[in-house]
Amino acid sequence: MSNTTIRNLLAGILTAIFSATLFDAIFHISDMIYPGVSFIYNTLGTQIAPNMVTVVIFDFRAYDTLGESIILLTAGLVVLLIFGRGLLGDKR
Amino acid sequence: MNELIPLMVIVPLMAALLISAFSKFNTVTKIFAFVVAICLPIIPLLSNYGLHYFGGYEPMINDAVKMMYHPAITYSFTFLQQIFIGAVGLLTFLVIFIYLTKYRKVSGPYLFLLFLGTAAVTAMILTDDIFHMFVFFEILALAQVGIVAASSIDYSYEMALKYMVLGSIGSPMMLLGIGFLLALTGSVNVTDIAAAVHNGLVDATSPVFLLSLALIFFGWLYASGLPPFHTIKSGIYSKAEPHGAALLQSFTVISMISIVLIMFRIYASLPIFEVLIVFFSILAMILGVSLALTQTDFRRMIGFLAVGELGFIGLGIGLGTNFSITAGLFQALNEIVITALLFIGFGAIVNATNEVDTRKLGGLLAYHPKVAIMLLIGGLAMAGVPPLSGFQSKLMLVQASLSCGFPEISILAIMVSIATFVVFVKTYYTMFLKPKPNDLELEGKDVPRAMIFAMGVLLIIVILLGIFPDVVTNGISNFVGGIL
Amino acid sequence: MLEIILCIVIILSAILALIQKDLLKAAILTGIAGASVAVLFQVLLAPDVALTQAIVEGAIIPIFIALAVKKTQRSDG
Amino acid sequence: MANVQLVILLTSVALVVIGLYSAIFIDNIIKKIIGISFIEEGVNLFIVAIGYKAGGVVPILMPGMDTSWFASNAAYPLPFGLVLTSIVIGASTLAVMLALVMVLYRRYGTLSTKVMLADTSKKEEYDE
Repeated sequence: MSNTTIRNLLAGILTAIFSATLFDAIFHISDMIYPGVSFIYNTLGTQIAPNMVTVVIFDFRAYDTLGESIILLTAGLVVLLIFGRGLLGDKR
Repeated sequence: MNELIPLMVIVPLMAALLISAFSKFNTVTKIFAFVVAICLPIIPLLSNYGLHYFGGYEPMINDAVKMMYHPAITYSFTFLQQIFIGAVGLLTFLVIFIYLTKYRKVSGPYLFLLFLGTAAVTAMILTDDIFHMFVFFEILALAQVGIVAASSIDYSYEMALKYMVLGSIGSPMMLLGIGFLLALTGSVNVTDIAAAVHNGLVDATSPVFLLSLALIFFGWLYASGLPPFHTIKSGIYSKAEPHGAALLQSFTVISMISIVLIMFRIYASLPIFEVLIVFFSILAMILGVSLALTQTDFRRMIGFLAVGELGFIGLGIGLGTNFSITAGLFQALNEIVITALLFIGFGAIVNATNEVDTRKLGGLLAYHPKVAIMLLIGGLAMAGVPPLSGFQSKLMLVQASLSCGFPEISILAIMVSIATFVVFVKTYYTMFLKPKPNDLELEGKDVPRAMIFAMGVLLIIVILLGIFPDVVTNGISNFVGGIL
Repeated sequence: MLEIILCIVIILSAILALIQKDLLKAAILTGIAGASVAVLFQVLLAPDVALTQAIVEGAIIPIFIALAVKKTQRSDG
Repeated sequence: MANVQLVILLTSVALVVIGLYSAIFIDNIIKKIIGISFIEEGVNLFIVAIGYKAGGVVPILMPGMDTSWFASNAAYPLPFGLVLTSIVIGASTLAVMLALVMVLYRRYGTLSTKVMLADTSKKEEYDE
């Protein structure tokens, strides 16, 4: 039992340190934000379609959107698999 | 033929979709899966090196800061990508071949997941875009969980859920790190981020930049199964079908090197980065081997040994010189081949005896001599015995750590190699050489031919790489010279 | 002012969802947090993301969790 | 008037911390999963807050807007596009986890992680 107590204590300390670091970083980051390539999207995208977000997800980064839809499909298939459809061949 | 670069991802992806849609027609599915699987290692061999910009958006100059920007997702294909995609493609072909000959009725979702995993790792190593890598990393995680859950081995669901819960903590952390990088540099393209860091646009000592390193590093530890995730990673290998495990470990190795190369290009200027990698790699080496010593389930044993071997890769990359990174990447290639050989070989034993406990096995040499000899060579290659391929990469690693001025690390690496050898020989002795226990039934059970064939192919690669390592190392060395 | 109220609502409902004994209530509180985050996205000038978030985190995920709770057990924190 | 972006960034990190805490320390598996959904939500909120621009407009070109004025005043669209993808990813992984929980509940009759996800090697010895 004492083993789990020590482990919990260690995890607690690590989580506390991590959250403190995270909050500290947030105070710094709000004046370090740099638009970079997003600004280019706002300049270029107006020639393609009026909504910049759709320009990003369906033109510049359409391949990510393909990945997203594949994930949705995979999740559906894996859920079906977990409920017992299409488990491995002859074993069932 | 630069047009072939996106096809390396698209072909397995489309194959996966078509197979899952038409899995009712058994024979057609089998033939189709076989044909696509043969194409997988061939496409990277035919393709030319180069860059591919999706949507045709070439990089453009930003007038404000006079810097290049990549607006669209970029794939870069060099010798390194070619050799790793070729290796994983060949392995996928062998695994699918074993699977198709093992079961009379194929399972559509399982084939879908095998192809999907291959597509995901291919995209991960090709891409030059950190968010795109994250998307395919998530696809890979789901595919791994599916492969484990489909195996219907005892406790596979528990292992899948455990892996999933840890993964759902690890991958948002990685996304948070990507978010920090996006905030600092305004881009998710690795070349742009690296340029911004090297040109001083980002303050490399700021705590935010360090935190982004820590978060992505945490995601990397989860992806590659280094400590503290070593038990879960070896656990999912042991809960998958043996041929599935052979593929899963190659996924792990490739996701590990693709993430670590991206991190290397961004964070190489930070001294703490290399210290972190070397620390976790040494931890993985020691923990992997020492935990492997205590296992009685030989699949679990190989899993832990594989984690220990991952430490060698990390060590090579963490030392940070051209020679050591080449050695680490060469070790990664060797590990993919050798561990796959071991998993398939031990899988053949599981197939023939229905037993995974080493204490209940014995005397298998007389019944399965081919498997025994190939497994012995594979184990020796993993432990680093000349003239096999594991020896060449480990020798390079030891030389690299000596020339960097860390003799302690080279001594440690040699000791871990010896320990690997001891663990392997101990297991091998109890399984193959010790007299057969009385209650073990072995008569009339045969090893599938497909497994022997797959092991033979992998063995040829091991021996060829051991005799002619220059074929691979020269090309990798050129690649490493490009990113340093 | 709206965003500060929303932030307080989000954090409160997140904490309440985790100390709740009744898992169905926890699912509903998750939905409330998700919907409030969707409104925050609207405040942050991202209406497209807000729409997706409202559907996915505000409706689909609570329904999934409620379904899981219905198939397993309702109480126990 | 407080800085909107800073408040929202702090909220997002608070969500991440709450989720992380629950995912590590709470025993009930469904609550663990709820915590994980909070982590994902927090990360999404963080990335969207990066794209915010104080005093800016929604990145949709309305009729009659000047394009150069729009380019310098609209919020940044790249983070928004990324978040649209990551929301769906989060929901998919959540669905898979809940399905696994439903199946495992039938076997164990409890939602406690200590029982359900105990070290499998110990479990096998116990069975023998």
